[in-house]
Amino acid sequence: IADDADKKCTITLKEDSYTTYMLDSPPPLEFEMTKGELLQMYKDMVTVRRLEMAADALYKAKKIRGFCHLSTGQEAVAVGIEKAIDHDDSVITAYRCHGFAYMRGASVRAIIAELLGKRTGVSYGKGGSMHMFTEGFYGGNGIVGAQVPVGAGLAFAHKYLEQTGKATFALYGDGASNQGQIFEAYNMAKLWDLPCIFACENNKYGMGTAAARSSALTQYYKRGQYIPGLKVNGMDILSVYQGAKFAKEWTTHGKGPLVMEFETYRYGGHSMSDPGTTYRTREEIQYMRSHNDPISGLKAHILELNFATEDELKSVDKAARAMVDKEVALAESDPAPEATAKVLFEDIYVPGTEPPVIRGRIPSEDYYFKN
Amino acid sequence: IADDADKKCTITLKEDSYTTYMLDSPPPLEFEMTKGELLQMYKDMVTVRRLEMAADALYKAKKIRGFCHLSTGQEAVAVGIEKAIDHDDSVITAYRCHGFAYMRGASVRAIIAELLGKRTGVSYGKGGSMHMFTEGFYGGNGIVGAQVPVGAGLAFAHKYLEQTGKATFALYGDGASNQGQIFEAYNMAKLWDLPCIFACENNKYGMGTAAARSSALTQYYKRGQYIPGLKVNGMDILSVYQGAKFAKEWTTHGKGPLVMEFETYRYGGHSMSDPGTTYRTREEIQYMRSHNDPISGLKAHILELNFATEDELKSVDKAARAMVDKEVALAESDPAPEATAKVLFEDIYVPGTEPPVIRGRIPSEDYYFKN
Amino acid sequence: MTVRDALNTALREEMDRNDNVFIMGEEVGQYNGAYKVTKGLLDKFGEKRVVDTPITEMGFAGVCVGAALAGLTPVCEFMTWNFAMQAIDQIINSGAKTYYMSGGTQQCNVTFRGPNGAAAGVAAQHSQDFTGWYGQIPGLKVVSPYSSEDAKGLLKAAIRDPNVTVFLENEIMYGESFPMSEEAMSPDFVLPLGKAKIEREGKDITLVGHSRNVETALKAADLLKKHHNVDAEVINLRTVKPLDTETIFNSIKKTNRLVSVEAGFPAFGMGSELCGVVNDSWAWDYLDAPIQRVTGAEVPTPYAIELENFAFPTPEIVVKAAKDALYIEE
Amino acid sequence: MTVRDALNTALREEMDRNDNVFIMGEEVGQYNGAYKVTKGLLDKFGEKRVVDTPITEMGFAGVCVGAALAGLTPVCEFMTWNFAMQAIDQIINSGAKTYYMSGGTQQCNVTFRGPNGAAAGVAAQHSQDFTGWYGQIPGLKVVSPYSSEDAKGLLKAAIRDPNVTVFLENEIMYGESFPMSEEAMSPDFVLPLGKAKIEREGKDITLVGHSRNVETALKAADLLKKHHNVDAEVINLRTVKPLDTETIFNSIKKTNRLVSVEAGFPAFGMGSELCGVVNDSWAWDYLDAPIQRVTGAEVPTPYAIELENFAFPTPEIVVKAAKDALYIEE
Ligand SMILES: Cc1ncc(C[n+]2csc(CCOP(=O)(O)OP(=O)(O)O)c2C)c(N)n1
Ligand SMILES: Cc1ncc(C[n+]2csc(CCOP(=O)(O)OP(=O)(O)O)c2C)c(N)n1
Ligand SMILES: [Mg+2]
Ligand SMILES: [Mg+2]
Repeated sequence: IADDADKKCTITLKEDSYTTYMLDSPPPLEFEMTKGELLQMYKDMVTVRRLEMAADALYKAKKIRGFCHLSTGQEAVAVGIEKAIDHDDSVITAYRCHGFAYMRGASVRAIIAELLGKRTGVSYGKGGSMHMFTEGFYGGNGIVGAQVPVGAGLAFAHKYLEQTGKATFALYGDGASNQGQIFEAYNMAKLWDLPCIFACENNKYGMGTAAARSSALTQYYKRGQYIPGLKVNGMDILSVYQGAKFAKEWTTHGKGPLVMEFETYRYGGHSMSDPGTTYRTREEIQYMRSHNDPISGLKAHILELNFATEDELKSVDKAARAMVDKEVALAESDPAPEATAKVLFEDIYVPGTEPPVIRGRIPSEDYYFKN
Repeated sequence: IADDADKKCTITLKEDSYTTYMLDSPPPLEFEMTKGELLQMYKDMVTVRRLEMAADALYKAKKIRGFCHLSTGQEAVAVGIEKAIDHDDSVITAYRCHGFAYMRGASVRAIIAELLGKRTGVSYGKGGSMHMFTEGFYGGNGIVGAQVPVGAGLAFAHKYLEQTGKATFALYGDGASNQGQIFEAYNMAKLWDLPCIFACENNKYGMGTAAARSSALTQYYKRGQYIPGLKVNGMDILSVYQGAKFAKEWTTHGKGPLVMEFETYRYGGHSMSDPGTTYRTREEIQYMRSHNDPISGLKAHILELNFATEDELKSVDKAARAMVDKEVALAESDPAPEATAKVLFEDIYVPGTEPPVIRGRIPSEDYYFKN
Repeated sequence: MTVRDALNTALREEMDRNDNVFIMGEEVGQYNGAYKVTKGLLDKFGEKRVVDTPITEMGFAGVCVGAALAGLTPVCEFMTWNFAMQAIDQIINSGAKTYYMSGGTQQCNVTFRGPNGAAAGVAAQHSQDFTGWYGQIPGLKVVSPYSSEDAKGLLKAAIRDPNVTVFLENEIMYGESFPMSEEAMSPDFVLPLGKAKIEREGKDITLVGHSRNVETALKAADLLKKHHNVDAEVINLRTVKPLDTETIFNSIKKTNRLVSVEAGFPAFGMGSELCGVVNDSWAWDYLDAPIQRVTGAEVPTPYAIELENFAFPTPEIVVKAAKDALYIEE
Repeated sequence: MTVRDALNTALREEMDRNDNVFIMGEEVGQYNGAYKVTKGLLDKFGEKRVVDTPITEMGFAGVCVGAALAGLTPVCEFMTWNFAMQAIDQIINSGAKTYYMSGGTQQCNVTFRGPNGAAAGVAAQHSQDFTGWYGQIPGLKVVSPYSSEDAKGLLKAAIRDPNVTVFLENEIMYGESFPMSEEAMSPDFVLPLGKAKIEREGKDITLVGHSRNVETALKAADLLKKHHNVDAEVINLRTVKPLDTETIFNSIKKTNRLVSVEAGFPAFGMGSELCGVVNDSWAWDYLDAPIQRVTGAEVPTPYAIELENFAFPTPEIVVKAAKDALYIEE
C-alpha cells in the first residue's frame, strides 16, 4: 500500500446499488474513501480468491476431504462487510466460510491447514472446511439455517452486556432463507430490538435449486416483513461496504434488526463435488464472470481514479498469490494431529471438567483423564 | 328444527367483519341463509359449549386427567367453519379440539368417553383430550405448530389425488403463529399452490402470553406475507361462516393458499390448571362475555329475524343440555379399557404388521403377537 | 423443601452470584413458569434476565447457544423436554459439538432444563423420556436429579459447568418435599457432576436409577426388606452422562446382583446401557445373575389410567425383577 | 448392482406399482438427488411425483406425514439423517405416535430415508448415527440395509409397510457393488422386515451388525479365519426395530460368543441394546464370555483423517474384540 494511502476520493454508487424496504432512504450513494482503503479491499478480495483457488487445487489433488464449499465470485460480501465493521462486532455464517474466516483474522495458513486436516489448522484439524472459528467469528456452521438464531443470540449477548456499539452479522443463503428458524429469529430480534443484521447472500441457487424454485418470495430483503430491509448489489464491494456500514449504524442505534440481501453469484459448483453446470447454463456463469466480477469491478474503479496502474495492481495480484502459495506450502508441511487418544479425546469437554474416562471403540481404547 | 326450515333471510354483516390483505375484495357482506341453518348453528354452538362445560365439571370432579383445554368463547370458529365446508374437506387443529371433533362427526359420548379414558372414546381411550381423530379430522395435536405442515400435507394429498373440490383448514393459535414451521408450510403451500387455508385462531393469548408479547406482527392474517389474508370477526358465527365459505371457494379454485385470522377469545384459562386471571383482568373477560359472546350474538340475530322466540331458543338450550347430560351419563357408565397387555399393545403397529414381541416393563410382561 | 423450590433456589442463587446467568423460555417470567419453577425470578431480576419467549423452541434454543458462545451463561427452560425435540439440532449440532469442532477454541456454557418423561395422564406426545438420546452425545453432560438436595446442588453445578448441560427434571417430583441438610441450604452448596449417590446401603442386591425412578427403587427396597428380608442397596445416579460406573461396579461387587429401574422406552435405554458398561468391565465377573432391566413398556404412552398404569415401573414390578435376580420363588 | 442403483430400482418399481407413492425431498428431482439415489425419477414420473422441496426439513417432513394421513404413500428423503434432527418431532410425534394416539383409527404410511452415520471427512455435524434414537421409538420400524439386495428388498418392504418407517442408508455404501440374485431382480422381490440375515455361517463366534458394519464384520471374519482359524458367523441385522433376536440368540447358542459392531456413539447404542436383550433372554446362559461391543469412539467426529481413523471400527479392531471374546492371547 502506497504512502499516499490517505488520499481521499469520492465514491458515487450507481442508482441501482440499493433497493429498500420500509426504510426512509437508502445509504448515501456518495461517500468518501481513501486510496489505502480501496487498495486494501482489492488486496483482500484477491487474497480470498487466491485462497479459494488454492483450496480448489488441493481438493482436486485429494488433499482436502469431505465437503468443501468455495466462495469464488462472492468475495465482495465477506471483504466489504469486514471493512465496514470493527473487530469486536460479531459475524456468523454457514459452511461457505473461508473468506469470512480470513477477513475475521485467521491466517491463510491456518485456514488451509484446517482444510488439510493439520494440527496448525484454525480448528486444530478437528473442524475442516465447514467449521472455522476465530475471535469474533462464530463459524462456519454446517446445518443450513441453524446459525441464524445463534447469530441472534450473539446479538442478544451484545445487548445484554450493554456493548452498545456492537453489531452482529448473521449470514445465510437464499436456500437457507426458507428455514423456519430464520423467521423465529426475525421475530425475537424484532420483539427484543436486538442489534442483529440478518444478511442473506443470495447467490441465486441453493445447491441445484434456483431461488424461485425454493422461495415463494425471492425478494429476500423483504422477508423480515415487519423488519426493514435493504438489498445491495453484492458484486460491487463499494455498495457492500457502504450498505454494511449503514446497517451497523442502524442496528447499533437502537433501531433493531435489519434484513439485508446481498445479490451475488458463485462461479463454481455448490461444493467441490458439484460441477455446477447441470442446473444453470455455462453462458450464465460466463456472463456473471465477465460483467459482474467484484474484483474486476473494483479494479476498474481504482484505475479510473488513478489510484494505481494496471501494473501496480498486477503486482498486488502477484503478491497475494505469492503470499497464499507460501502459506499453502507452510500448511502442507505442517504436521497432522498426532494420531493419539489424547489428541482425539481432547476438546470434547473443557479441560478440568472432563469425565474420568471416555470410551474408545473397544474398552482397551478407553481414555482416562487425569483431573 | 321447525318445518319452515327453508325460510330464507338476508344476512348483512357489519362493515368491520372482515379486513383483507392482498385480496381484491372481502367476502360479500350480504348473503342468504335459511332459518334452519341459523337454528342449526345455534344448536351446535350451544352443544359445543355444553360439551365443554361438562368437561369442565368432570375435570373438577377429577374424572379427567392430564391436560384439558376448553374452547368456551371460541365456539363460533369450529361451528362456523364446519357449516361452510363439506364432510370430505379436511380439518386439523391443535389440542383445543373438542369442538372440532364434535363438528366433524364425533359424538358427545365418544368425546367425553375419551376424556374419561373410556374404551368407547373416540380414540379408544388412548389419546385423551388432545388427541381426537375422526373421518376428515386429523387431530387433536399436542405439539404447538406441528399440525400446520401436516395440514399442508393433507392439502397436498387432495391436490395429488385431484380431489379438486376439497380444501384443508389447518388451524393454529396466535402463540403457535411464531413457530418457524408455519412459515415453512406457507412457503411450500404457495410454491405448490396447495388448497390449504391457514387459519389462526387468535384468542389473544398463548397460555399466559399476550399476543403482542409473542409476535412482532400481531396482524396474523398478514403473516403469510406473499399469501393473501383475511381477518374475520371470530365472535360472529355468520362472519365466520361466510369467511370460511369464501376461503374454501378461493383455495379450491386454483388460487392457492389463504391465511385467515379469526379474532376470538377464550373465557377460561389456557387449560384446566390455569385460572386464567393472572395475565389478564377479570374485567376483560367479563367484557368479552357480555359484549361479544358468539351464542348471544346469534341468538339476538335469530330473535330479530323472528325465526324463533326467546322460549323456543331456551328449549334448544335445554335440549342440548339434556342431550349432553345423557351422553355424559352414558360415557361415564362406559367401560374403561381392559387393563390387559393385549389392549395396551394394540394400535402401535397396524394389525398383521406387528413385531413378534413387544417388551413390557420386565421380560415376563413381554407381549407376543400371533401373526 | 420441595424439588420445585430447590430448583428455584438454585436459579436464584446462581443469578445472584453471576450477572451473566439469565433464564429464557416460554412463560418463565410473567407467568412464573408453567410449573412455577421460576416463580418470583422476574420480580427479583427483571425482564433483562428473565426472558419470556415466543413458542419457538428451535429459535430460542439457538439464541441461548449464541449467547453462550458470546460468553453469557444462559439457562434455557423447555416447558417440557418433549418440545425440545424441535430444538434438538440446536442443542446438539450448534451446542454440544462446537467446542470440539472449534478445536477447543469456542466454549459454550449453556444449561438446558425442564421436565422430562411422563407426567400423569398427558398421553403420548407429552410423555417421552429423553435420557438415552441425550446420554448418547459426547460434548453433553446429562444430569437428572431425584431429591431436593440433588435438584439444588446439581442445577447449580450444571450452570457453573462450562460445557453444554442437559438437565432432566420430572414434573411429578416438583411437588415432593425432602429434608435439606444445613449444608445444602448454603449458596455455596454444589454437588459434583458425574457422581452417583448411594441412597440406601444394602448387601443383597443393587437397585439403580435416576430421577423419579429412585423413589420407585426405594419403595421397592422397603418391600424387599419387609417381605423377603432382603437388603437392597439403592443408587441414585444423579448424572446420566458421564455415568458414575465406579459406584455401580463397587456395589455389584458387594451385592452381586443389579436391577436397573427406568421409565423410558426399553430399547436403547438406561437398562441396556448399564448392561453394556457392566459387560465391558471387571464387575461382570461379580454378577451372580443377569442384570434385570425394569423399564417403561414399549408403547407410546396411553391416556387411560388403566393402561398408563401398565406403562411405567412400580415398586411391585421392581420387587418382581429383584426376586428374579435373587432367584426367590413365590 | 450398486446399492445406489438398488435403491433407485426399488423406488422406481414401487412408484410403478402404486400411483400413490411419491418422493419428496431436497434436490431429489432436477438435480437427480444429492447422492443420485433418485436419478431419472423426475424424468420418468414427472414433477407431481418427484417433488423438490425448499430446505425446510421440519416442514416437508410434516407435509409427508399429512399426505400419509390422507392416504398417500410418501417417501421422504433427507439429504442426510443429520438434517432430519430438525424434523424429528414430525417423524416421531406427528408420525410414529399417531396410530396409537388415535386408537388405531388413523394410519400413517410414510417412509423416511437417507444416508445415516459418517461419510468420509465431513466432520461432527454431518456424521451422526441415529440408529439408537429411532430404534427406541415404538410405532416406528427402523430398517438399515447393507447390500444391494438388502437395499432393494428392504426399501420396497418399507414403502409397503403401513407404519412409519425410518430407513437408514449409508453414503459410503452407495457406490459399492453386490451381485443380485435373479429373484432379487424381480419387481416382486421384497424382504421381510424384522428378519436378520446370516451373511456367513460360522461356529466359533458371532459378529453382528447392520449397514456398513456388516462389511467390517465380514472382513474381520476373513482375518479371523486366516490368522486364527476361527470360523466367525456374521449376522446382518437388516432391521433395527424390531430386532430379530431369535436369529441372534440361536447364533449365540451355537457359537457362545458375541461381538457387536456399530459405528455410532457407544452409549445407548446397538451394542448396549444387544447386551440388554441377550441379558433378558435364555441366550445369556450360552455365553462363554462377555459380549464385546465394538463401537464408534465417544467423540464428535473429527475432520483430520488421522483422528477420524480412530473414531470408527475397522476389521482389525473387530478382530481384537473377537480375540478377547475367544480368550486368544497374542
Ligand atoms: C438442515 C440442512 N439441510 C440440508 C443441508 C444440505 N445442504 C448444504 S448446503 C445446501 C444449500 C444451501 O443453499 P444456500 O442457503 O443458498 O447457500 P449457498 O450454498 O448458496 O451458499 C444444502 C441443501 C444442510 N447442510 N442442512
Ligand atoms: C412445541 C410446543 N411448545 C410448547 C408447548 C406448550 N404449550 C401448549 S399450548 C401453548 C400455548 C399455545 O398458544 P396458542 O397457539 O395461542 O393457542 P391457544 O392455547 O390460545 O388456543 C403452549 C406454550 C407445546 N405443546 N408444544
Ligand atoms: Mg445460495
Ligand atoms: Mg392463543
